Amino acid sequence: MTTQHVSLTVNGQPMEADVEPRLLLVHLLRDVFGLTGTHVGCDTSNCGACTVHVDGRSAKSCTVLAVQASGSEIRTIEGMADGATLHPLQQAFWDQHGLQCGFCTPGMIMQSAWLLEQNPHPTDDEVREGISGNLCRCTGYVNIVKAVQQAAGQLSASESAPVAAAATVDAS
Amino acid sequence: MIPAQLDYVRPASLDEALRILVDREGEAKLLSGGYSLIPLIKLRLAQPALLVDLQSVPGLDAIAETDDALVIGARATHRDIHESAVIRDRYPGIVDVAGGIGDPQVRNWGTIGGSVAHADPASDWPAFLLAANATIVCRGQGGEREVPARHFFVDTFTTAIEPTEVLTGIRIPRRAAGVGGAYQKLERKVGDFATAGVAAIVRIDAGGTIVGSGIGVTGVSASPYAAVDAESALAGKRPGDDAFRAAGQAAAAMSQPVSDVRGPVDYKRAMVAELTVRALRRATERALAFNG
Amino acid sequence: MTTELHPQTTPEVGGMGHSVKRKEDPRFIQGKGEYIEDVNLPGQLWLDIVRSPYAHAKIKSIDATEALKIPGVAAVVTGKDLEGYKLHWMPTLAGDMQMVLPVDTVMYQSQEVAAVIATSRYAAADGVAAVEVDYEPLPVVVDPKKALQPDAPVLRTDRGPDKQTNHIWHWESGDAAAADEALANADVRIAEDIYIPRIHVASIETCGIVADWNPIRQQLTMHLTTQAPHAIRTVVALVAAGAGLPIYEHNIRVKTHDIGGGFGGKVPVYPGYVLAVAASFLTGKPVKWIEDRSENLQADSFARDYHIHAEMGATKDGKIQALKVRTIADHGYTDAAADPSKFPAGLFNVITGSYDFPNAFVEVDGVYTNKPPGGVAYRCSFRVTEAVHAIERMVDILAHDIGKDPAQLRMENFIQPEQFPYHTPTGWEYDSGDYPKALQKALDLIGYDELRKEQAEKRARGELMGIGISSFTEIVGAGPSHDFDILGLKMFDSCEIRVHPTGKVLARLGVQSQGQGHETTFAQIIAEELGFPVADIKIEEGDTDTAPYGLGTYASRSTPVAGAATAIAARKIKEKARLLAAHLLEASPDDLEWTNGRWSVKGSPDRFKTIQEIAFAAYTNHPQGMEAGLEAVDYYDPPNLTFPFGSYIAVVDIDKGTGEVTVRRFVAVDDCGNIINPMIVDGQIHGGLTMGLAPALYEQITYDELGNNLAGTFMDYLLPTAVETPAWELEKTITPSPHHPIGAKGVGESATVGAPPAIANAVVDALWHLGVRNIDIPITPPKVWRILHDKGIS
Amino acid sequence: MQFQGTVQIDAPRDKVWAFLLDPNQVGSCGPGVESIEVIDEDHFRAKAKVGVGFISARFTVDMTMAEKTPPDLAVLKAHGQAPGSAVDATARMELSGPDAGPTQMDWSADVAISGTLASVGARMIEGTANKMIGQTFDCIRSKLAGA
Repeated sequence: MTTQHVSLTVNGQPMEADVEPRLLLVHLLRDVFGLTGTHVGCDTSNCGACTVHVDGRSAKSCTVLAVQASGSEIRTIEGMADGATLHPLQQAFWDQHGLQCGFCTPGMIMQSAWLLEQNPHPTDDEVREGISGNLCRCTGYVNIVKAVQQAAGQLSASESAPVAAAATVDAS
Repeated sequence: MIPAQLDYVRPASLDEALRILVDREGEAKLLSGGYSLIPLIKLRLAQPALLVDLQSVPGLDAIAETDDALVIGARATHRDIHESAVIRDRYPGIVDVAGGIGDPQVRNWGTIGGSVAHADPASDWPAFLLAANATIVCRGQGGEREVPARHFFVDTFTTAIEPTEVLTGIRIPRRAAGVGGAYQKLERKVGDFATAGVAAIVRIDAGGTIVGSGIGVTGVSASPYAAVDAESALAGKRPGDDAFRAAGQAAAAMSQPVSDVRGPVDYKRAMVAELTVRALRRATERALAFNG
Repeated sequence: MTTELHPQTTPEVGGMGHSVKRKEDPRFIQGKGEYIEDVNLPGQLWLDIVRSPYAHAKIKSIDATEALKIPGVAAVVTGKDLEGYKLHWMPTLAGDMQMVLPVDTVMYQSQEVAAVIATSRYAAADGVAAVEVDYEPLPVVVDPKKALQPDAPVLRTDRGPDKQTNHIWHWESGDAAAADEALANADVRIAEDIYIPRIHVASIETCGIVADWNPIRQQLTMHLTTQAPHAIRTVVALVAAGAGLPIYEHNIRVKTHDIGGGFGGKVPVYPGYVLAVAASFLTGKPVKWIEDRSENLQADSFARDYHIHAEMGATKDGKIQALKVRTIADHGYTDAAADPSKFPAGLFNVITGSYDFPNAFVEVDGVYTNKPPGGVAYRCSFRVTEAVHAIERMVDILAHDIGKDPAQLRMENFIQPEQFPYHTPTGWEYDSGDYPKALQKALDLIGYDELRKEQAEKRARGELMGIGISSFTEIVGAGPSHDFDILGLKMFDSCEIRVHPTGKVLARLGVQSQGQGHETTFAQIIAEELGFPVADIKIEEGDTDTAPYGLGTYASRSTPVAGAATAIAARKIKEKARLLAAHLLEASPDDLEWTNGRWSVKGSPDRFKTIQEIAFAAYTNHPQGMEAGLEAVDYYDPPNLTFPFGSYIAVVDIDKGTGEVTVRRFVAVDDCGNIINPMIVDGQIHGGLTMGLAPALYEQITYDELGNNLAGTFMDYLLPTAVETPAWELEKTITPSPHHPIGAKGVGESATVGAPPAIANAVVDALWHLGVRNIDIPITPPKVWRILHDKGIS
Repeated sequence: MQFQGTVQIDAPRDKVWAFLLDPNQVGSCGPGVESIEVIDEDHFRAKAKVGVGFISARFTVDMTMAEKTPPDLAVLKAHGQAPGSAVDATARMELSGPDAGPTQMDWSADVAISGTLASVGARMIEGTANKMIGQTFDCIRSKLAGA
């Protein structure tokens, strides 16, 4: 079994490991780095429970090899809160009852965060389309949409919305 | 679902990638966004010995219009394409395709080159590239060649690209006045592979006659196909539902669907006809509204 | 009888009726939930499972040679290995037998065939790919009707000489002769075949276990995704006893952690659990098994698969007279349903629904096929969804047949509010209800008359739009011990409350949350009863070492049963607090009255002791002769079931070109009795509606004629996304349960039960003028297109 | 899945018959066959890499000549397994035409695919199987005609 060295930044912290090239990014995060907030739900990139940001773009970490992500900046649910202060999306999911079992929630929050970075004032339909790669079995999505809208209001009001890390996608 | 063992390299240049493909022919498989390939690797339906990741190969993701073509780099993501200003301004049919592939995460990472080279029989890009008479640019160690889309999609997961070549870009004829395109697909739910998908491009002259058309169909045959009989049926006709329905019937007659979880054969044929009509309607609106 | 929502406590206390934000959420929104896959123990091994490609085959040989050469692969376990320990079969909750691993014959595609144990997840997967199994295919029986034919191969040859048939059991309810006679005399008689297809709960978290046998302590800890930890512990103890293994119930600890959705799919014992336990027992190391999605969709327990033939009779002006229902239930190769023992078809005989039927007869025959266990659960364990779908479809067909508006026909046939408690012809006593009120509220909310006008205009233009109603009656809260048990375990549930000296509370329950918000709602019940703020109350579940025995959370029974236990345990504490207060206030207990968390002397409201003061005194200043402490436990045996209800209205538009159905609007008026937390109730309904939409339009587990499961990934098992799901519109009526301590009825599965027929009725309503009477769910575009095509519309 | 077809083979009937009875000959036309091990005259085992494009699985296939009525009817049964998947097929081949050729072969094949390939690959399976069978009989035709 050959291994390759990966080094990447996870939630601002440099991290590295020697991994089998076939290791999935989600398993690197969960099993090697102990960041178990990112979940595996479907294995076939349908459910989005494993959504994280890779260089500012939301990605399904069960469909990315760890070696592919080497050199990247990763953001996971564990990197959303600022110390004891919840990210506005985390607060909004709590306020609006946007979660029940909580299993899809980290992926849903990460995808919503990316969505609001792209589109700070989405319509409800745009929110629904924006989270269409994430499945929730509990909530029926109504309160998730409300939560994303609450956070959209707060993020734009505070003008604290992070600028999309578009470095890798603006070459066109 | 756990991939079988594999090896991985990330060449820094196209030449290096090509060299690896030659050295490891039969083992190497190119990796672009990975959203089509990695699920198959996890299911162990594909077990490449070596993945050659193109992410560090520079210069493959530009989107630009030249005098005669719209050129899209192979590593442009569906989202890059969807958001490209030139495409938003001038190529609404491409916006249809790029905005409807998979889901947002897939569009963030999936690339046009990866999708086209993967050649899933239900994928979206091939339908449009066939309709548009696009060419696919392939680079080997001996140089570059352009393969017309209509000769490219050979079979299920099988294209005209050689195992030692890299798909570097797509060339779509530059849109002219009176030309419009559209893509319509039917999916069981958002993000699904198309039950059927039809791309249509029409060229309408100043007198209001269809002087050229392209119809590409996906999801209903071993590989996407150009509905040449439908194109013939449209030639010289005035745009309108009668002509579109005739074209739809012709496109449907060329399909070779199988009965499966997406529906029976006659349903899929009927959907090809229906989607052809809808795509032609929209393409016609766009053609009539575009003055170059 | 109906009341409105009036919270009795302050928002700071947060008792019933307050939308208290959930106490469990901070860990989930920060990625700090602890789900089964997050549990890792030192030295743990991974287990992965070799599965059969065939739905029915003899196993000729299993060759593990290559697998054992893979670095990290420690062992390969086969059915023959388990046979040595008598662990190759295990009992199901329905009292049937299920294979852990087959010794010679596989019975469904993707059945477990061998287990690979390895030092890592990846090595275990490689081991699975390397095990070579040689099969000899056998004839496959996929259709339960064919399974009953005399020439069908007998699938379960293990059941003894008198049971060499694919027929499992027959069950019936009601008066057949009376129903027949009433049908014969009816002016109008309708009959319909209705198939309720096989579906899968597909919680986003799959199932898993970390089994940890400690040979020194002789202690087995099962970290497990289960909705019924105590029942599972007992089953494991019984299996171990049967196998002669030294694993006894007091040394078994089931610990659930957080559960990523259950919906009934995490009630059964799966072979993977037993394999992990056996592997841990054999190796002396913790063994972890986490199902992947395909295993989940192909091998776990499934729901429904009911082939229903229903007949209904009515007078010519639409007064319904009789119902007769015959059903074939496809249970797959074993009956692993979690129904109460006396009810092999669950509570399917609630099929007379919300209507005043003078006569009814229901019969069900369970059948084996080459499929994994069927009929377990999909946010409804006890066949209520099937019953509601059938009756709501039949009522709609009757209405259309006699040309009466479906809302009007329902109003004319509802059990009226004054008829409660109402005795159904199949033996149930409905506790309370006001069906006309709920339906009228739904009609008003959606603007029914306007919609009917719009529909008429659209139909004149050739457009297809439909309006569908479902006025369902649910039956939950299993159940009273005289009738309800699973494997002999009576279906009570429990709560133990401990009040600590500083006025902080720990309560433990025998049920198990999977997202329902128990940590919040049960705290609210205690807050309501005792006046402690919700913030001061901690709820614990899912550890059999500490929680009182209970049957678990499924079939919407937590609030009706454990919620009652919680209220009554709190009331026991309140009574002891009265005695303590009397001691502190030097008053007679009879002279005290309870208001807002304090006992005070009647007529002297300033002479009082708060519950916090009393709690402190319970440990510091209790009277001589009284036990110290302030604790209580209650095991609640419900006197009856509860009967939530509601009226739903769906509006659909149909694309004539493609057959696609869009749910444009959906109004849901629910009545679940008194409400603990309105926000959580709405959330439950939103989710339930979405799990009603799903089987109505999208989800189905289909099998080809070889028994291959054609929906084995989320690529083909079509969970609705936010795009398909409409913005649900909710309203309530409140009709308390008269026999429940807090008047609550439960709400978890109401919407899943009620929604599918509203959607199906709407689609049929859109197409009725074309001669369409029924379309089986899921109503997919090809099915609709076929109708339109045949009628020359498409 | 049922498939059938007819091929015209430009070869005498006895030569076609001999070809069909020779595991090495007929086996080499099977899709993706990499090696053939003859067990006895009616049984042989093939290893085959079967797939489409870069998607493939390695099958071990046990073949049995289930029926042979010289010189016009042969029935070949195949039972193949790969990790997670299995294929069972019965191919019936009926020869007609003048002894000196050309020989007409009417064939039918009943193919059952089980496991992962059927479950996950449902949308590709029928077309792919159809093509592979067609290729197999084309191969027989061309090998005989070219011999």
